[in-house]
Amino acid sequence: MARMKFLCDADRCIECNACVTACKNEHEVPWGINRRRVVTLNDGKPGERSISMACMHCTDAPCAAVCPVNCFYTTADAVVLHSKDLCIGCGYCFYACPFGAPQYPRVGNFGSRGKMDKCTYCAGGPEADLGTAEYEKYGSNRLAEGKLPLCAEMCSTKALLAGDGEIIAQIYKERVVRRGYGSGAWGWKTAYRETVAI
Amino acid sequence: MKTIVLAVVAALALGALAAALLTGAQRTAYQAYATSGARVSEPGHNLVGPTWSGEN
Amino acid sequence: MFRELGRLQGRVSIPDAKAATLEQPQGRDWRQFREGWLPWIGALAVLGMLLALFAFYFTKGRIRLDHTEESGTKIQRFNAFERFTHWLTASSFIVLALTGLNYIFGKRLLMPLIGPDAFATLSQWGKYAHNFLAWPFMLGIIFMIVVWLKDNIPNRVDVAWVKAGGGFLGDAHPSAYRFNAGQKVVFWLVMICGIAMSVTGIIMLFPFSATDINGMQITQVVHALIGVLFIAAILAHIYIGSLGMEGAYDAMGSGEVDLAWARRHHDLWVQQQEAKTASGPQIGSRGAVPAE
Amino acid sequence: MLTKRKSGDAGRAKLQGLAAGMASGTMDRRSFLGKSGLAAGGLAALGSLQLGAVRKAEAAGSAVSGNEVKIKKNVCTHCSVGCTVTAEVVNGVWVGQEPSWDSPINRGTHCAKGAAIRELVHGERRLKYPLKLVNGQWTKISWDVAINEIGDKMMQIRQKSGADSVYWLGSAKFTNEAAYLFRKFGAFWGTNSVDHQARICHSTTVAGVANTWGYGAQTNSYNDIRNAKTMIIMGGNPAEAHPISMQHVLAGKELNRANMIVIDPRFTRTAAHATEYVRLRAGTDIPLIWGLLWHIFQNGWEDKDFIAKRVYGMDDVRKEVAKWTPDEVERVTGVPGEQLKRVAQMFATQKPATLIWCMGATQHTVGTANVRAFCILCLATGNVGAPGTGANIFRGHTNVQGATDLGLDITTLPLYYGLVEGAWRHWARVWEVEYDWLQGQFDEVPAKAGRPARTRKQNMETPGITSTRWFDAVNLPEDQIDQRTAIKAMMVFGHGGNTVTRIPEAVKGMSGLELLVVADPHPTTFAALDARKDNTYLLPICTSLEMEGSRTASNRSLQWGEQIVKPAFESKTDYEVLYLLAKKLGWAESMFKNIKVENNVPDAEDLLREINRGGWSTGYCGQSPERLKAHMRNQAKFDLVTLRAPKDDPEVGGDYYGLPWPCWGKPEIRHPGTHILYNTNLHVKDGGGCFRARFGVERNGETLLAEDSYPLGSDLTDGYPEFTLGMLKKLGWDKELTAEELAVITRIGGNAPDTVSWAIDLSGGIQRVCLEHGVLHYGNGKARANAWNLPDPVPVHREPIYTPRTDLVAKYPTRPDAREFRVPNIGFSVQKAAVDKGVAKEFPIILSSGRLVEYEGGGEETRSNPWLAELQQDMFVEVNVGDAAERGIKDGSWVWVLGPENNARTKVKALVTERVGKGVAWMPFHFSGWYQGEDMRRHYPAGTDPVVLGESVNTVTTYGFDPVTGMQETKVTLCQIRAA
Repeated sequence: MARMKFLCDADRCIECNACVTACKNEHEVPWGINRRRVVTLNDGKPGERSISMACMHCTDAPCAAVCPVNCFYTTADAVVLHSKDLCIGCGYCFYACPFGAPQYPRVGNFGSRGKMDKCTYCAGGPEADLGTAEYEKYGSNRLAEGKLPLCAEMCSTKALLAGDGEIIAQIYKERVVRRGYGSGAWGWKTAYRETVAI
Repeated sequence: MKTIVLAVVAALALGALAAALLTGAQRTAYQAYATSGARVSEPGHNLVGPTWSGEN
Repeated sequence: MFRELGRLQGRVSIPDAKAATLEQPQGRDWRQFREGWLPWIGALAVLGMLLALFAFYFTKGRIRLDHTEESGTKIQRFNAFERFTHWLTASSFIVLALTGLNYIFGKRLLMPLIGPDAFATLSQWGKYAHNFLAWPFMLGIIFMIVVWLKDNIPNRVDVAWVKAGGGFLGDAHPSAYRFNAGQKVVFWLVMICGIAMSVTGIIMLFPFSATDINGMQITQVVHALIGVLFIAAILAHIYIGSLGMEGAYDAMGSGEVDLAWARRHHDLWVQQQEAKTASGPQIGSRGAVPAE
Repeated sequence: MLTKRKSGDAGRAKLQGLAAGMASGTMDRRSFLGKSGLAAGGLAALGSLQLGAVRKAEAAGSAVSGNEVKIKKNVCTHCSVGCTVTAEVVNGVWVGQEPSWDSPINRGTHCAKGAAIRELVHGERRLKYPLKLVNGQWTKISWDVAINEIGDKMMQIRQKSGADSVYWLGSAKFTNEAAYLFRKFGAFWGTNSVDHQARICHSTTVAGVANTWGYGAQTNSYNDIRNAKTMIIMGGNPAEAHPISMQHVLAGKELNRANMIVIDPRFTRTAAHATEYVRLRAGTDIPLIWGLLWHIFQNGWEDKDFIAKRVYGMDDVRKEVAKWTPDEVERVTGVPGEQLKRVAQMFATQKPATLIWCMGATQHTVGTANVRAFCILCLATGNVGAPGTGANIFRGHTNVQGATDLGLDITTLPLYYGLVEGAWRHWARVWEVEYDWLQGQFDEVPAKAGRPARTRKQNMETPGITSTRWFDAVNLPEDQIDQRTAIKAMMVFGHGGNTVTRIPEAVKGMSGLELLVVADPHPTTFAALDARKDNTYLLPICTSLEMEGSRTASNRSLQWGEQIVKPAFESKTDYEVLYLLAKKLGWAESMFKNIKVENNVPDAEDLLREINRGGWSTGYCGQSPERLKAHMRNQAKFDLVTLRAPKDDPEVGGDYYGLPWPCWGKPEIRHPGTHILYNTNLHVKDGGGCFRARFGVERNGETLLAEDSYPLGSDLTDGYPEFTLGMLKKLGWDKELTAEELAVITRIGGNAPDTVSWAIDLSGGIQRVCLEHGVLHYGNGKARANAWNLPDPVPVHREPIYTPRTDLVAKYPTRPDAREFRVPNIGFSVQKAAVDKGVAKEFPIILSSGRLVEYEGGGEETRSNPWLAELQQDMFVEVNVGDAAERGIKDGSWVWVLGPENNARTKVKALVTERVGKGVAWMPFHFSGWYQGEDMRRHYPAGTDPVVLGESVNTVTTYGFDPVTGMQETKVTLCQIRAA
C-alpha cells in the first residue's frame, strides 16, 4: 500500500504561495485558517531557503498520541486524519505537532476554540467519500478521485512533491544527483524518522 | 447542608458567568488574523461551520 | 542542513506569528511526558494515596471520638462564610479534578466503556466544566486566603505537634491553636498548589497570549504534575475530614464542634475563644463572632 | 458564497466504522444524548453542537464527478507567462480548478494568483453595476443611461476641445481582439493618445530592442531557457513576477548545472537561488554592462565572427567601454572588478548564455539606453538567435505583449506600422474605410507658443501623450501642451492608476478633468483618491475569463481562451461596451463592417480574422482562430523544450506551440510560427530568421546588410534589403505570384506597384514567394550597436534624477530638457534643482519599487481576492537593519516614508531585513486605498472596496522620464524614513 508523504525541495521553493492558495481554492478554506503556509528561513541572507509546510502526516503522529479523545486515525495509505465530531478543541495536538499544522476557528480562550482543522492530504475525513457533508467539514477528497493533493500538483516549480514516499524520494534523489546539491528531504527525520539517503 | 448547597449553586453560577464572559471575549480566527489594512466581510465558513465553531 | 537543530524560526507573510515556527522538536519531548510519564505519575500518585488511605483505614481504623469528648455543648468552629468558601472551592475542585484526570485517563479507561462518541461529548462537557468552574475555584482560593491565612502561620506549637506525631503515636494530644500543624500543611498545600494551578490554568486558558509554544508546553507540564499531586493530597484531606476522624465532618458541615473535643484537640484555640468572650463559651448561633 | 461540493449519498455508515483504532460496538452521539436526557436546546445554546440542523446545500452547483462537469480552458489573466487555466464548470458556475497538465508552458502548475483565479469571477468585491458620481455620492445607473450620458458628454467635449482632448487609456489585460478594437476605436475617434501599461512596463525595451535588431520582443522563450548554460537575471525578480518561469529557469540550472547570476540592488527570492549574486547601486545598469564588456574585450572573449557578420557599429561601443575601467565601474556601481570579471567570463565563454530582464532595467530615465546596452552585451558575445541564448524579456501582464503588438501605443497603429501615411492607408484598406474620413476625424492644431501649426494630416502622424504624463497634460498651462487643448476627458479601461509616478500630481489632474470613465472589474484607485465630485462613471467590465479571445504571452505565443462563465453580475465584455459606445457615437456600422455582432456582442473570432488580414508586418497573419483552437486542443503534443509538435501530426504538425509571432503568410500556408527570433540555423519555413534590414542598406560607407550570414537553405547567401514587388521582379520571382496576388498588389500599388512592400501586400503573395525561396522578406541586415537615430546612439551612463551620489551628477548628468510627446520633459532642471537644494542630504535613502508574487499591477483585482489578500495585508517598506537601527525602527512597526516632491508621505509598516543594502529601501507597488496616511476606504462605492488597502508607493515617487518613450523612473528615487 502507498505510504503518503510530503517532500518540499527547498532548493526549488521560491515562496510563491501557489500551494497556499491552491489549498484555499480547492477546499474553500476560510480566512484565518492556514492549513498550509510557506516559511522562509534566513530571509534576506545568502542561503535563504523557503519551505512549504502544512501537515507531514507523520508516522506515529504526535498529535494522535496526545489527543485526549483519540479522534485521530491513520488511513490505509498513512494519511493522518481526524474526526471533527469527536474533537473537543483542546489544542493539545498543536503543542505536540513539530510542524504547527493544527488550526483552530477561534483563537481566544481555551474554552471554546472550535474543532481543530488541518491538512487532510486532500483525503477528506470520516464522512462518505465525495459527499457534501465531507466537503463542508473536511474539504474535497482528491485521493478518492485518484488524484494527489492540489498544493503539490500546482506547485509552480514542482518543489512540493506529494505521493508515495518511495516514489517522491526517488524523484528527489535523482534531482540531487543530477544537480549536485540538495538541502535534504526537509522535515523527514522528524516526521518519518528517516531521510532520503543520497 | 444549606451552606454546601449554596456553595455548589454559587460555583455553578460563577461558572456560567465565566462561560458567558469568556465566550463573549472570544475572537474568531478571521478577526484575529486580519490587520488594519484588511476589511474581511465574507471570511467563508466551509470547514468551520456558519458559527465558526468547527461544527457544521 | 537544517534538520534537528532545535527550533527553527523563519518569516511568514501572514499575521499568525505562530506559523513562523517551522519546526519545534520540543513537541516530541512534551508528547513523551504527556503519554509516557504523566499517566504513570498520575496513576501512582492517585492510586498510591488511595491504597495508603485504604491500608490505614483497615489497620488503624477510624479515630473514634472517645466518650470524654461528648459534652453535648457545641462551639462554633467555622462561621457560614468560611464554610461557604470551603465548599465553593471543594465542589469546584472535585469537578476540576475529575475532568482533569479525564484528560489523562479518560481515553484509557472511560472510552472503551462508553464508546468514542459518548466519551467525546462527555469530554467536551468536561472541558467546558474544567474551564469555567476553574473561576469559582480561583475565587474560593482567594477567599480562603482572606479568611484563614492568619490562622495558618506556623509557630512553635506546631513543631511540638509534629514531634508528637500529631497524636497518632501514643495517645497524648499535643496542644494546637485553631489549626494544628497537619491542617496548616493542608492549607499551605492548597494555597501553593491552588495558585500554581490557577496561574498555569489562566496561561493555558488564553493560549499564546503570555508565552510561545514551548512556554505553553511547560505550563501544561507544570499544571498536570501539580494537578495530580494536588489531587492525591486532597484525597488524604477528604479522608481525614470524613472517614478518618469521627466528628471532623461536622466542623465543616454545620460549623459547630463538641466543646470537649475542641478542648482536647485545639485547647489553645478554645482558651483564646473564652478569653475573648467574658460570658464563657458561645452556644448556638448567637451571631457570628469573627474568629479573629 | 459559491462553494465547491462533491455530492453523493452522504451516509452515516462512515462515522460508525471508524478506522480500527477506535473501539467499536458503541452508541453514537445522538443516542447517547437522547438517553442521558440532556435537552438538545441546552447544548445548542453554547454553540458547541448543531443538532439535527439540516444544512441546505448552498452551492448553486455540485461537482458530481461525472458528465455534468464541463471542462473549459482559458489563460490566466495575471502575468505574461501564459499559464493555462482548466476550469470545472457545473450549471454555469465555476466550481473547481484542476492542473492543466497538458500545457507545455505551465505543465499543471500555477503561482499563488493562478491557483486562486477562480475567485475572480464570483468575488463579492467586484463592481456589479454601472455607477455615476453625483456630487460625491455613487449612484447606481443602468447601462443604457451610462452609455448615453458618456456618449453625449464625449461629443460635447469633442465639439468644444477636439478629439485629442479625450485620452484613451487601454489595458494590458485586454484580449488581443479587445486591444485591437480599442486601438481601432481611438483611430475612428481621431486621436493617437491611446496607451496602456506597456508604457510603464517595457516601452523602453520595445523601443531599444526594435532599434537594435528589428522586433521589440522576447527573442527566445521560457521553455528555451532550459538550454542555457549561463543565465544573467538583471533587473528582474521572476520568482515573484513570473513564478512559473522559474520552473524552467531552475530546471535548466539543474539539468545543465548552469550558472545563474542575479544582478539586483535587492537580495530577492530569485537571488536566493542564484549561483552568483551581484548587488549594484540602483540606476547604474549601463556602467555594469560596460564593466562586463571591458573584461570581455580586454580578454578577447567576444564572438568576433558573429560581430563581423551580423553587427554594425561595435567599434563605437568599444570606444565607450574603454572608459569604464574596473575601478571606475566600482566607484559608480559599487561592484568589485573581480566579481565582474567572473561574470563576464561565464557569460562570454560558457555559452549558450541568456540575459533575462524585467522592470529593473526598463523603469529608468535611461531605460532605452539600458536595454540597448543589454542587447549589445548579447551581440558582442554572440548570444542571440540560438537555443539557450537571447534577450529573454519577461513582459509583465497577461497580454501586455499582445496589446503592445496591436497598437495600444501612442507612436503606432496596430502591429508596429507606425503613424506614417502608408500605415494609415494600409489600415484604411484593411478596415475598408476611407483614408480621408479617418483624416477628417483628427484635430487641426493651431500654432502655439512659437510652435508651428499642424494640419489634420500632420496631427494624424504625430504621436500622442504618454500615460505617464496624462495629468501633466491636464495641469500644465495650455500653451505648453502641443495639441489643440489640454486633456479634458479620460477613458480608462482596465488600468490601475496607482502604478504611475507622482500620484499627488495625478490627483490634481483628476480633478481638472471634465469627464472620467473607468471601465474595470473593480473601481480602482481612480475611485479611491476622492479627487472628483461628479462626471465620473464606473462601468463594470468582466475579466478575460468571462469572454472568448486570444492573448499573447511573453514568448510571443498566442493562446485562445474559452468563455468559462457568463460575465458576473451586470458586467459586460470589452467588445460589447466598445460596440455600444461606437453605436452611440455613430460609426458602429463602418467599424464592425466585417465583424458579426450578436445582441450587441461583436464576435471575437471575426476580430482575430481581421487582425490576420492586416497583420503582415509582424507575422500576426497566420494565427487563425481555427489554428489557435487546434493548439489548445492538442497542447500535450508540443515538446517541452523546443515547443514544437511532431511533423506528422494531422492537426498541428510541425507547429510551435501558440504559433509565436512572426507566423508568416496566410493561415493556409501553415507557417509554424517562430520560437526563437533571428535563428539562422533553421529554414525560414521552420521558423528560422535573421536580423531585420529596417535601417537602410548602407551608412557612412559601411553596409548595414548581413555579410555571408543567412537563414539555412536560403537562395540568397548574403544580406539583402526588405522585399518589394520590384525586388521580386529583379530576381524574376514575380512570376511565381498567383494572378489574384498580383491583382491585389497592383490595386494597392496604384501607379507604383513595384514599391508595394511585403508589409502592405494584403494578398501575402510576396511573403509566400520569399518563404518558398528560403528568404526572409523583411530583409537580412545587421543589428545596430550604434542606433544613430536615438538620443545617445551608444548608451551613456546618466545618473538618475534623484541620486544620492551628487558628486557624479556633474560627470554623468541626465539628458538636457526637451519637448517629448507634446509636453516638456524638464528632467535636467529637476536634477539640477535637487542637487542644488541638497535633496540627497534630507532624503538619503534610495527608494526602489517592485512586485510581490501575491499581487499584480495596481493590485485592485488581487487585493479583492481574499485568498491572496490574506497573505499580504499591510503595505510595507523594506528597510536595511542598519538604517532601521539608526532611526529606532522595529520590524513590523509603523513608519512614515517621505518623498522629495510635493512633500508627499506614506504611512506603511517597516520590514527590517537584509534583503536591501544599507541606504536602500524597497516598496511593492500594488497597494492603494490609503493616501498620505488617511484610509480612503469610504470613498469606494459600497461593497466594492478591495479587501486589503494600503499606501501607494507612487505617492512618493518622483519626476523623471525616458526621452525615447516617456517611461517613468519608479526604480530609483530618494526618500526619508521616520518612525511613525
